[in-house]
Amino acid sequence: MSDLGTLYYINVVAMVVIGLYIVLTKRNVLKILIGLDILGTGVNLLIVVIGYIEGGTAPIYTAGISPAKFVDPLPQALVLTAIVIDAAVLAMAISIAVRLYREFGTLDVRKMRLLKW
Amino acid sequence: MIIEIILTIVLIVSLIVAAETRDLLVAIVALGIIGLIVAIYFYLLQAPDVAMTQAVVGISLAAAFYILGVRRTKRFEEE
Amino acid sequence: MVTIVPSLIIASLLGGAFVMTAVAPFIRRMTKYVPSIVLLFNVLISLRLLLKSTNEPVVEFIGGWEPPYGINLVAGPMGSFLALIISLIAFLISLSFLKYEPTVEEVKFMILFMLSVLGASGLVLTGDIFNLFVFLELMTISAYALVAYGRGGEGAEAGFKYLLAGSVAANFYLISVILIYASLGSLNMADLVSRMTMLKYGVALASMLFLVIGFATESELFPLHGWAPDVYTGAPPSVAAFVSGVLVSASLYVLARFFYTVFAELNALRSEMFAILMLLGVLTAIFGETVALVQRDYRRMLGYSSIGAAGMILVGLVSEIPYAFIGALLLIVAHGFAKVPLFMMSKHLEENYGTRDMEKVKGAFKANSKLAIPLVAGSLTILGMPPFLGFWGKLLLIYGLALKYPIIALIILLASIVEAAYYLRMLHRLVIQDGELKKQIKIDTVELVIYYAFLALLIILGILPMLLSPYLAGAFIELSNPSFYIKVAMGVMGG
Amino acid sequence: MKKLKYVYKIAGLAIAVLLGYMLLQALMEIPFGTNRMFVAERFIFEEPYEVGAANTVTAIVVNYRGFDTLGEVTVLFIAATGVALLLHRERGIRLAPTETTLVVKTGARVLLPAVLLVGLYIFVHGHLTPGGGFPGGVIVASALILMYFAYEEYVAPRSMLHLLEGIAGLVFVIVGILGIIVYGRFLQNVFPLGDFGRLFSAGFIPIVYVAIGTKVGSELAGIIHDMIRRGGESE
Repeated sequence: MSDLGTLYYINVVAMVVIGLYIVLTKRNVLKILIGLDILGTGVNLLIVVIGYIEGGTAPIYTAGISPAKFVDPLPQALVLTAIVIDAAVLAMAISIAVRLYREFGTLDVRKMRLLKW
Repeated sequence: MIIEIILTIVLIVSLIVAAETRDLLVAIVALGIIGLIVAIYFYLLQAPDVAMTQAVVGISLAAAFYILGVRRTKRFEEE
Repeated sequence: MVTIVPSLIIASLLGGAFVMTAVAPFIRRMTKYVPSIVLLFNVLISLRLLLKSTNEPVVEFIGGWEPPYGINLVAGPMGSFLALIISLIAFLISLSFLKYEPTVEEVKFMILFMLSVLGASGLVLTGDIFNLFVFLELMTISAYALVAYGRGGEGAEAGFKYLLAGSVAANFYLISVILIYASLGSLNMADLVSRMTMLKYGVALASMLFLVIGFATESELFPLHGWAPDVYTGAPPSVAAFVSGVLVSASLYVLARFFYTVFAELNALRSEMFAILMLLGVLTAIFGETVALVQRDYRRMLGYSSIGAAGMILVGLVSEIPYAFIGALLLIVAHGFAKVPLFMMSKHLEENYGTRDMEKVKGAFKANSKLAIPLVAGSLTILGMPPFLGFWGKLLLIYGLALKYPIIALIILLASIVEAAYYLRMLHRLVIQDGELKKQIKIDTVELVIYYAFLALLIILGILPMLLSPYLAGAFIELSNPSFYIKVAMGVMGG
Repeated sequence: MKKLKYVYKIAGLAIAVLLGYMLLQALMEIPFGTNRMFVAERFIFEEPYEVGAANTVTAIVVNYRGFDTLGEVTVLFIAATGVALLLHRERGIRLAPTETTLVVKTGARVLLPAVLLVGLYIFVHGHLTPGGGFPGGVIVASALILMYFAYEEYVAPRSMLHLLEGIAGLVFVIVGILGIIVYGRFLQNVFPLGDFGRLFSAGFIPIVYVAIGTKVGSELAGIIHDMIRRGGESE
């Protein structure tokens, strides 16, 4: 376990924890979505960190670089998918938030009580 | 290593700002900084494709969505 | 000649959705037929796959890359059985689109409905854990929009809650996937089975816990069910039925698939997790059925009843007893089929009386025997009365459980009795009791067709459950016998 | 009431920290920076012969795991459709019409082709350089945002966007079905691999990336359009 790895893991865990904290405790719809975004970004970072190999190079064939030094390309492919999915969820969430604001005149989830929890 | 330590500190500060500010636009800017730092991490971790997608989709596009959302609703969190 | 492969289900739904988008601005009227045609095609394809599944199950290597390198779709007995049920429910729901001249929004609604079906079908067929994440997102993201399309604030609120719970759950599942990949370097379920022993204890525990939290949320298990009652109340009726009958069942399947097949080699941890899941299931059943007892809102009552049913199904799925497992599968079918007419009937209450409060609509269906028959039949199915399919489900579930866990069997039996109490009370209010309401409800033929089609299916399968038995037994073998699954998924058998 | 709020906050924080601790515990058992590739080895070493793209990530995204990408494209399609579905009831004028000067308008007109070209370049060269369909599509869509900033009366041709996204999606599906027809397997490559490192190489990757780029571009343009305009006009 190198120090660099610990540092990256701390980054990941900080993002996951704060993201979850925002989602669980904040009352503003858009703020909750920001928390969700932070959580998702943290997970994405984790995926790329997992694929890194010390001293590796980007997995693109270029003259003078041996493919034996490539970092793991598969997690990178997965992250590309995950980033786009996060953006799609965000777009959908924002439009739901806009509708919530129109229906309730507020973004505070405490004041939306048509349906009991 | 030094770069990563500085970035980690900035990231954690931005996380706290994003969590605690009542001004949503400030939170969005903080989120943008977080996204940017993560994009730099992606670049450092030898993932240029991901860094590019993160910069374009994860930062710019997400910020655009948030700002459009804020403009159609409210900028400040209620007490 | 195109060979019958599972991806045809995916491709036809996608193609249909894209065609609808492209032509909708120009010839909107024709688009309403697309979902029904495509879904009927899917019913036929999945029926064909199911018939082949016991002898020579079809496995497709997408892109021609064999596992573990590529993604495979596995149409074993389990996957194709669920795919058939999903297509069938979706096809019958899609018939209800035929009655309108669709507006721009209704076209979009149909497209999203098809894509949600696509997600659910892919979820039960895929043999790759990351691909499963993609299909999970497909299924749930389109469901968020469908739910939020419900009327006024209720719909938007329910959609938001669902989105929140669903996205956090999906992220947890993704953490679990990446922890597994980080240790084992592979994403294919069949390939992972034998490598699982290389998993370190902490990693295995964390990935299992994140998986359980994620999918317990998706399958509305207590105490993570927070989104579910609201979705069942706020969503459009057909969507509520779809979420209850299809999305939840598909999520429950994923839990079973992981803990039976993928984690099969991690015996000690796995049996602890089975105990936790069993406990969750029992708690969910108790909680759902008790809370349903005090509901006055027709749809909220059905919603809590769905939560209770999810608990019962989970108990059966994770019990490792063949009878109980098969009973749970039958309950998935019975519950999915019966809840669609029941949920869709709430529309008549809302449209004709402006409320769903059962105290205020006493005798609502008394003068409408055409509606009362499917209502009574659907309720009796859920109660587990013969000659409906639900009878066999409940019977096998409780009998199977009694063999090994008599106390749990007793609890499930008690929960069923509570269930009977409130369903009978509901029937009494709506069908038997005299109210001031004597209104003749206008019913669309298409809706009647849907109700009676489900009714017919429930009776036919209830009288002839042996039609399903080879596939149900096959499903249990496929799940509980990893070496069989590996053979199927790697294409050694048939394919 | 105030006390309750703190209880709630602390409980939320406790759950978050607990889950984070669990994750950290698991991560401590996963050494950082070591090579643990199993499946990926083949992707790296065999890819030039099997897929023929210089960019290994692209080869995985579009070919080995093309099915995921099809799903990903569909997720974005769902988002575009869902946003349009949910925001349709808002009738009225465009949100925040912009007052712009001649400089901005001229600038936009000059920049527009350049932005479109950059986007196009990125998604056409996806199999050779970093980037690909998604970033390329986003850049194409940003051209539309530019138009919105510059011209207050600008309205995107929504039906054309729908047609484009539908057709682009169909191209992807048809490429997949060609695989079924020829080999009985969805998304199997039926196009020649060509010379390694050239523009027209790597089988169906350029075709699929152009389809993805077009689709992503038109979808995001649609989403932005639906969010900025209050969706009043009929289509």
